[in-house]
Amino acid sequence: MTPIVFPVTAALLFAIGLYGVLTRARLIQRLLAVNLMASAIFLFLIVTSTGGPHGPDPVPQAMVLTGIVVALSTMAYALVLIRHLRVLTRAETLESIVDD
Amino acid sequence: MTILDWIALALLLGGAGFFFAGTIGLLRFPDTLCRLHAMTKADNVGLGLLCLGLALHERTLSGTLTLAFVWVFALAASTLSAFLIAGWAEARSDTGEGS
Amino acid sequence: MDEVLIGIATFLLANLVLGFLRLRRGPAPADRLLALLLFGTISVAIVLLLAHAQGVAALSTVALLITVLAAIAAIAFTQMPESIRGNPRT
Amino acid sequence: MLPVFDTMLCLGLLWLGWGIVASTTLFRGVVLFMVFGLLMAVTWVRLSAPDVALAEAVIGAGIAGALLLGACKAMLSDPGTPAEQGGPEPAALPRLPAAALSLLVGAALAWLMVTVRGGGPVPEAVAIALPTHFLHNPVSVILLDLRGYDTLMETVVLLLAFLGARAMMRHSELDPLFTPVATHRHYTMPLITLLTPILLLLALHILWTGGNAPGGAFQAGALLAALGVMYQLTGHLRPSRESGPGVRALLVCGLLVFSLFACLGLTWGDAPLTYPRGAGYVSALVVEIALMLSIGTTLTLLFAAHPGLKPDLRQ
Repeated sequence: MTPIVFPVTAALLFAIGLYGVLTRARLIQRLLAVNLMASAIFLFLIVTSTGGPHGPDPVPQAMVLTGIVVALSTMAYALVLIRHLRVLTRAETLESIVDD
Repeated sequence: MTILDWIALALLLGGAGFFFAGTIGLLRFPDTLCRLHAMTKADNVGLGLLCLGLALHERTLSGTLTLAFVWVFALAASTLSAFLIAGWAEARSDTGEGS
Repeated sequence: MDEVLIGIATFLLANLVLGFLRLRRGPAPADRLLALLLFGTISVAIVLLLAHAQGVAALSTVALLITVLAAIAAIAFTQMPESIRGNPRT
Repeated sequence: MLPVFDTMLCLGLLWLGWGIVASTTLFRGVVLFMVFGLLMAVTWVRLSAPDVALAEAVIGAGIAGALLLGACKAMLSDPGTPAEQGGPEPAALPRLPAAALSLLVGAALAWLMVTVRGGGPVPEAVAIALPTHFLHNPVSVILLDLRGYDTLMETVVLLLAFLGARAMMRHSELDPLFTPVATHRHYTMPLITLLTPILLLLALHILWTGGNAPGGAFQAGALLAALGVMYQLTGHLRPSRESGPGVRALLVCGLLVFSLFACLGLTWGDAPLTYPRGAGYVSALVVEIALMLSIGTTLTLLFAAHPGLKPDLRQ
């Protein structure tokens, strides 16, 4: 059985990431917070995969592997979008565009 | 516990000691270059001792080779990083005071 | 012996957590990067110890990958512009 | 001793997570995020998930850090209007309600996650397929065979992300990041010379053993991308606005080979994405090599944020 600290940590990390997404206005920092939430979910999935009587369950591990690569490509794309937005509007938050 | 195991244990503990020294150096030294000096040296010695200890503990060829590679690459990477960071910090005379 | 390996790994992890203080204090950007380098080396050591304690040889490859890629951060960092110090966004 | 280790690891993760969210400056957040990646790799090792640990070591400790530092550099090189500089960041939402909401969600999730955490049996289909499968690494079996659709769709997502970035780039005048300082070449050349064969060998090793031991196309592809990132950082590869036919072929070869293989499955089996009898290992290897090349190229170009790359031979 996996120690209880890992699922609790996953939940708290998700909450921290959510707090970041809600309160940070700068887009890159919001992106970091979203990635934090993704890591929390990965942690939870791996926790569910371990500790079984017949060794680790490979399905969640494969899903996390896919998820990591997808999260990286999403982050790269989001960074390109943020740079583009900045060149076009000189803004680093979405709100400042809406206000204009 | 054979004699080799005891030697391995001593090496492992020595490695951990060097790591501790590196961390203390990073925390206590007054400016960037001193800290750089502390951690690039102490940590790599620590890692080397640790790898040696683990190799003695493990005693397989492939495991020993992997450990040797880990140490050699760690040396190469930290040499380069230390030079680059020192150059960067010095070019900006950015050695630790101020904000 | 495995218990000893885990014990040393715990000690190294404590070192890493101690190093967070430098990460927090800074003051210069180079100091934060130094802390990152230290964490890289310590993580490699922890991964090696855990790999041997768990007896999974493939986990040593993880340590190998971390060391091989450790230089990327420093190379990317040194290409930062000079304005990094005075700029509020650093 | 292990409980102490686990607790410290988790506290470290939480502390870093909070640091990332609360960091006042971008650079601080980015460095903390890179440390977070390292600690995540340690966590995967602790939880005995070697495949995930390999991927995290390459991506979290290598590529993601370089990407974010690049974004940091872009922000710094273009500091914005004077009015923007130094002004406090406006909060998107009031802090108190946001904290309350997050805590509520966190508590609910904690309850949920603790209740369903682990220990269940391996799903029946997996348990039946694993012992007789031609691949011996369970994760590779899932990725390439049992849930091949996931992998197929993932290559589509990767390609879409790159096409999106490419479409943006064609209509804007962003300067390439990372034009290296000339003096650094004396330092970086030896490392590049040392690391090129090593990284290529490691990628092939991870790919080759991926069928039977932890590793596979993802990790190998990410490692190739890390090599590409290193070449860009040291100025051996420069972003260009044109992509040659070779680059285009590399980009789509993973998706193409995998789709072709999925269709061919109908000729030798009853369903798409099945492996031919007797030649299963060889065909899995072909698919993996194509996937590795595609993943590597796509991630490299996503880092460049340009449609193509051209070698720079000035030494």
